[in-house]
Amino acid sequence: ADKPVVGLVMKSLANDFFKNMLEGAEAHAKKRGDYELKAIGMQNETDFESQLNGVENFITQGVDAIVIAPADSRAMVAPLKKAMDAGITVVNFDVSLDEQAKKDAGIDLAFVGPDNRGGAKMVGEALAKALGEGGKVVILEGNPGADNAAQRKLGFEDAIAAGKLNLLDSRTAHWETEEANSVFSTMLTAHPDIQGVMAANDSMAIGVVKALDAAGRSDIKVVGFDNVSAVAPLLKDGKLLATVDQFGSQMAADAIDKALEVVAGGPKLEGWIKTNIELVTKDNVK
Amino acid sequence: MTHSHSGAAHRTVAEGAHAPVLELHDVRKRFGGTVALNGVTLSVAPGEVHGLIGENGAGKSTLIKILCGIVKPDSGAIRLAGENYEPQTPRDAKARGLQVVHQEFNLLPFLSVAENIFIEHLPRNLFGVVKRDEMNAGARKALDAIGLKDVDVRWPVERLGIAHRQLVEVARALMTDSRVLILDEPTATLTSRETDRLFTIIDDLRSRGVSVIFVSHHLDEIFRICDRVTVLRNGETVFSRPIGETSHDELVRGMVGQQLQKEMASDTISSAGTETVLSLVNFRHTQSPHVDGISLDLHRGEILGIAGLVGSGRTELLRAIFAAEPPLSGTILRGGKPAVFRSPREAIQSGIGFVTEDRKEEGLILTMPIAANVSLASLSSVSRLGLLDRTMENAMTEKLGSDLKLKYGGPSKQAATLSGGNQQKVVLAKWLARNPQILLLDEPTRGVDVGAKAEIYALIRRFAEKGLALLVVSSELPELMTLCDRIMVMSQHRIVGELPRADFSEEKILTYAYQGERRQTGH
Amino acid sequence: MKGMSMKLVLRDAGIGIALLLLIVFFSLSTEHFLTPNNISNILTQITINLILAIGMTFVILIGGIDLSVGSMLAFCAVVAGTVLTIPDLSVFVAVGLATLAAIGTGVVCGFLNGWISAFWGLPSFIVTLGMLNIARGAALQVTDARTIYSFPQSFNAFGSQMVFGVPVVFLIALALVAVAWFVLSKTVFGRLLYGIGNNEEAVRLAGHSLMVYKVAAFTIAGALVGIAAMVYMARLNIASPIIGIGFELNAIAAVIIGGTSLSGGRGTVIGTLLGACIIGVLANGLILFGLSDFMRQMITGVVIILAVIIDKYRERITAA
Amino acid sequence: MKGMSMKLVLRDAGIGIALLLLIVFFSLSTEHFLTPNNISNILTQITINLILAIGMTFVILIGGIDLSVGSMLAFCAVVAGTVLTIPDLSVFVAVGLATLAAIGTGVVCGFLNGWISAFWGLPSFIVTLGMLNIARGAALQVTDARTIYSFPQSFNAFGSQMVFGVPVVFLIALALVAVAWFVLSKTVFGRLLYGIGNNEEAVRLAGHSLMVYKVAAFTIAGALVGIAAMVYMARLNIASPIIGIGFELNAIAAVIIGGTSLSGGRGTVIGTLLGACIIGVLANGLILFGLSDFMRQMITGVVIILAVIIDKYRERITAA
Ligand SMILES: Nc1ncnc2c1ncn2[C@@H]1O[C@H](COP(=O)(O)OP(=O)(O)OP(=O)(O)O)[C@@H](O)[C@H]1O
Ligand SMILES: Nc1ncnc2c1ncn2[C@@H]1O[C@H](COP(=O)(O)OP(=O)(O)OP(=O)(O)O)[C@@H](O)[C@H]1O
Ligand SMILES: [Mg+2]
Ligand SMILES: [Mg+2]
Repeated sequence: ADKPVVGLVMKSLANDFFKNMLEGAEAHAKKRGDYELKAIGMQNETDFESQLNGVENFITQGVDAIVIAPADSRAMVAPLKKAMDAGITVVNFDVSLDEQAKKDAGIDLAFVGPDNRGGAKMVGEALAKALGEGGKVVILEGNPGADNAAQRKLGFEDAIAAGKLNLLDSRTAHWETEEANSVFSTMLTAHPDIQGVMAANDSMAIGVVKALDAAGRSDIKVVGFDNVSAVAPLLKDGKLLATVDQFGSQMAADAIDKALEVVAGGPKLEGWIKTNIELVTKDNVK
Repeated sequence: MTHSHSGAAHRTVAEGAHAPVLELHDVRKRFGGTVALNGVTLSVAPGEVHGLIGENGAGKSTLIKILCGIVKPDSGAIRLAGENYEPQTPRDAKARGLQVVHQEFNLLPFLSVAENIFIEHLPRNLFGVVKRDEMNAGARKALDAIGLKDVDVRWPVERLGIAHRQLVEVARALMTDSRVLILDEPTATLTSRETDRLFTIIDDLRSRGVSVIFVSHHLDEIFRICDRVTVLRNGETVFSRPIGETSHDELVRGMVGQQLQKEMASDTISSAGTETVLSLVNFRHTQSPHVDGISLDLHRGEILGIAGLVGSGRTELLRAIFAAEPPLSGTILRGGKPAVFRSPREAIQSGIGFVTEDRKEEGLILTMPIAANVSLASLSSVSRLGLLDRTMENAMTEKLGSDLKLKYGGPSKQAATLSGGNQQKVVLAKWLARNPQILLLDEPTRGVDVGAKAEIYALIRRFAEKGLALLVVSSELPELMTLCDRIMVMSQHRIVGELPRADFSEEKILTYAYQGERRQTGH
Repeated sequence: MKGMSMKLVLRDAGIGIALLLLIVFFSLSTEHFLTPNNISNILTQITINLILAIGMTFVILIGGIDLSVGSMLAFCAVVAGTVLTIPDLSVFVAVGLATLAAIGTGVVCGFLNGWISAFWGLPSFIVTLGMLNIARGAALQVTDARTIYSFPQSFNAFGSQMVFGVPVVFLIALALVAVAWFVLSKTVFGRLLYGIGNNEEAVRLAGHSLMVYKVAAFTIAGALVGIAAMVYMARLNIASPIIGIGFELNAIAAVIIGGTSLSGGRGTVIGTLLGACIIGVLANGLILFGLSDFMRQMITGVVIILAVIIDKYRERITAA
Repeated sequence: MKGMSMKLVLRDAGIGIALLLLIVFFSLSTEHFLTPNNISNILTQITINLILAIGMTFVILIGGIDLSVGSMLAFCAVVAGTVLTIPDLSVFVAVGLATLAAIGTGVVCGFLNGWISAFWGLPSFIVTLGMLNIARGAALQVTDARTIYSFPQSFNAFGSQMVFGVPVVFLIALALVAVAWFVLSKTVFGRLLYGIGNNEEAVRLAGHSLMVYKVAAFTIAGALVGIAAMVYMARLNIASPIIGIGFELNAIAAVIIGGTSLSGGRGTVIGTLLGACIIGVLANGLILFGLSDFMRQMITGVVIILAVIIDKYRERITAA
């Protein structure tokens, strides 16, 4: 028969993280050579509807497996149920679907992915260690309402509690470099005594580092998340203390492997198959 | 001049001892520094046709805007049917029985003629659904009544020419029964046929006791239709008297404060040369139904008139020559050499100017300063290296302004603040500023007062003497007969007759004009 | 009105031609495009944009614009979602109240949009830009940026119901198109909206109150946002404060591709329907066609422009 | 033009009053607002929006709109970024070429916007909506969605340079305001742009080619996007294909808050400067004021509306 078809649904292809993920998956497909990969992304991360449309289109095309990084942990449950009802193998990766929503829909789905909260806690703790107890920090949040933004913020808060840091302010910059730059420089005006910054992704961390450059402040420590390639020089220069690598390129490939196992008649997947995360600092940056 | 006195029969009725329906006492209004009304007193009896005349900028339109609730007076008292009258919105005015046809059009271009006519009260059923059949039938009747038979009421108004639009406006005002009907220069764009019909309607209204305020710059019309006339000058009432007790000369003196110059007389010597500056050979535009198109010759220094009924295709001819719309076929010879104009720009570069009939839509940039309007077609002569020289621009405006006797607050005032007739002069100034060799004029004195008209005639003639060739479209036959060296008559997009100056007469022109029409419609 | 409606039919047909070309192209070039399943997908996918675009048609016809529909969608949804998840209500009552809440919220926001712009004579662009921020902030504030879910099962199921293979939510949208068409073309109210878009001064001089009609147009748009919010919730089974970002551009695009003039006074809701179809077919077809996302985005831009060019081209040749 | 310019000055003063009120409020209510440091922050923060808004003023004055500036910013930036990171070029050459590339890219996109809308007589809203997608897709395609960085050190430093406490990039923007003001109010070209915005038919019949001026307005807007892209890169030291999302709305808001009429023909670039200041002061001041993000977004919406209401109110009382 034909090779099995895997539909890969991502949040957005328009950033390094997901781009790495896609390239990882494509390389994987080439290497294995025993399945056909179809991938789609969305215009922006809050465009739940178009991800839903993507899932529906895959059901229409009758793919064998759908591997999805859900844009919203609850909205995607119903269409995925529809896919499962249509006999399609579904694997959830990157962001976990909401447990309650899954239970409500009566489905049981495994999750292949990293621990966003744990990762944020890890990088937060690196900052805490550098500052010591009582260090004054601010958080730059991701898009309010986005699951990974919420998870990362919780992780930062965990680290703050554990390290007995002092949280001065927490604001969103919607994942964006320019907004982070503006918002942070204003926060710095309001709180000149800031000692550390936790940015929920590296794009925002870059904006923060630039604001510090412009203000001539080299005493403030910054941590980010994602380990995009643009932060490598910042890590080397010590302008960025640490970031977290979730190995996105590996993640999609792993999830596809799992899906193909099931398609080939393997046992149903269960629970949380955690993928690797790693703290990246000056010492281990490539 | 002779005047037909068709209104005479009604005069005795109208002058009965009725209490006035509308009374204005010492109404004043200023716009910033400009005094528009400086004490107007006026009284209109029921069933009276009241003429309101005055120079451009005398304040007629402002007075009307006050009456219909668009502009609030600074002081003065107005009484309507014996009660105090202070309309806040046009709605109030309508509720009190006042209907107005404004000088500037207020139509909805993409809606149908019928919807435009019924816009005040669209016939509706209980659910607010428009009764379309009833509306179309009503509109048809209304248009027939004012003689607009060749217009389909379902057409969007944007398809109509300017005269037809004017008639639609009139039809709309006639839809509601009103106590007072105000017509601000309704005849400025009409030919005599439509004007006659409008007067029949006014006569009918008068006999039903409706009062009509009628503004016009055509004094013969005032004498034909009005029972009483009020003259405004500089925003003040000069006098107000029964039509029978005044004369043409007295009205003119009242308006301009002096005797009219000789230019109105029609015995000037032709300055037409023999050199042909513009010829059309089988010239056709997209609307023209005839394969052979139009052929004519225009000579240096000549004033060639084009007469015709509304819709005979005169405007379209001028627009096609000017390449405002790309022509279809045929040849233009410019100074003997074939020329192709693909855009107004090219026409202008070859020395042609075009005064359009619709100054609001096509002629003026109302919200910009007068000077900017005057210099619009000759910006290169008031600029250096692309930089505007405001001093030069103002000087040019002031010079042309005084040539044309423009009444204005200053070159930097918005064109919108000018009275209708003065706006028309600005359009003329825009083209004269270029010193063109050929000037196409479409209704050049639309809304221009008697005095200014004389000045414009003199000016046109002065330019003709200097060699300017003019092609003049006008719906006023006296205007053509005064100005032109030669008149061509158009009907159904064809030239149906040509008259040298010696043969000018209204009868001959109208015979040609109607002849074409009869041939077409088989009457 | 035969001449005019003929012209309008032709006008709609113009954009219809573009739609037809797209459909033919995708049918030939992709395998699954013309399957019943995919067609019902497309219909579902255009539903929300179509409902928003109907309301936008009213606003654009009077020469206004509404940039706040995306944010209002989120605000309506979270308010309705809160109502829908009140415990111990029967499904009927909960859904009824939620619908009222969604439409009510939309009506209030729309009314404010209309009233502020009409009363102060402000450009609706700026007023609704303000509302865009206000509604989004309010949606985030009332939910504290949390997603609302756990709606009644039968409500969730309703979002994917089909009748003869046609999604019920699309039928709702179609019914709204029919009502809007009727209101705009047959009633006095509708004709006056066109009138205001044509020449608002003329309508005022004819003795009508502009305020009433302007406020009404924005309020209708708001009510439709409320309905769209309910459809969104039924379809995605969540109400989140961050949904709807950028939806206003899609709705406006549907209206304008559908031939409605941005300066008002000209256009039909049937055109809007076709415009929404073009956008939906394009999004669906390009995915099936298997283009990369970035190419897809570029081609979308090109096709949007081509669609209106085709319409213009047809207009030019039929005029000649 | 004295009367008109007096009126325009007053008109600008109107929105200036709103700005002044904001400044006074934040100075009294927050500690750090009026410090030199914060002022230079604000100036830096408004620079990009201001540059985009200057170009937008040209487009809006002729009655158009440009929705593509945000995407074009990304496209210009990634093209310039690619040039800037060519190895083995001297800094001067690299920066020079990159600037040319950025402006060139902007000019091409702007030209296309203008030409397509003018030649086909299409609403610029839809053409630039198409370009929004095309430029974004192209930016993603050429970079394969990756961020470009590692610019020359001196270039990066330039973005945060100050002269007497004023950011150099802001001075550049201010110079552009001055040039735009001169072009719009003193030249024949500017006069005709206003004319087209007011009555395009009258301008055409006076023998001017509409095409030339319309295309020019969009091309100028494109060139300014290119400059803004260079400023962005100098400030943030990256060029990413996803920057600039939603920047068009901010730029349009600055223009309209600044008193330029969305239907064209009326407005000044000085107004635009004030409009951009209002937006910047608001964003900065509300954070200093310590409002939560969501409240801040709501208040931003309210203040945008209030600013234009204040302007209208002043107009009403000065007219009476
Ligand atoms: N909105 C306005 N702002 C400033 N001045 C105005 C305004 N409207 C009218 N005016 C001025 O008021 C005076 C009277 O104008 P009005 O339009 O009433 O004249 P009119 O008698 O109707 O002239 P015409 O015969 O040319 O139509 C003119 O000087 C005109 O410039
Ligand atoms: N856009 C159009 N579509 C259809 N018919 C039109 C259009 N424009 C003009 N017409 C018709 O063409 C004919 C000629 O119109 P034109 O305006 O040239 O006449 P005119 O002699 O100048 O009369 P007017 O006094 O109305 O200007 C008229 O019957 C008019 O109704
Ligand atoms: Mg007048
Ligand atoms: Mg004519």
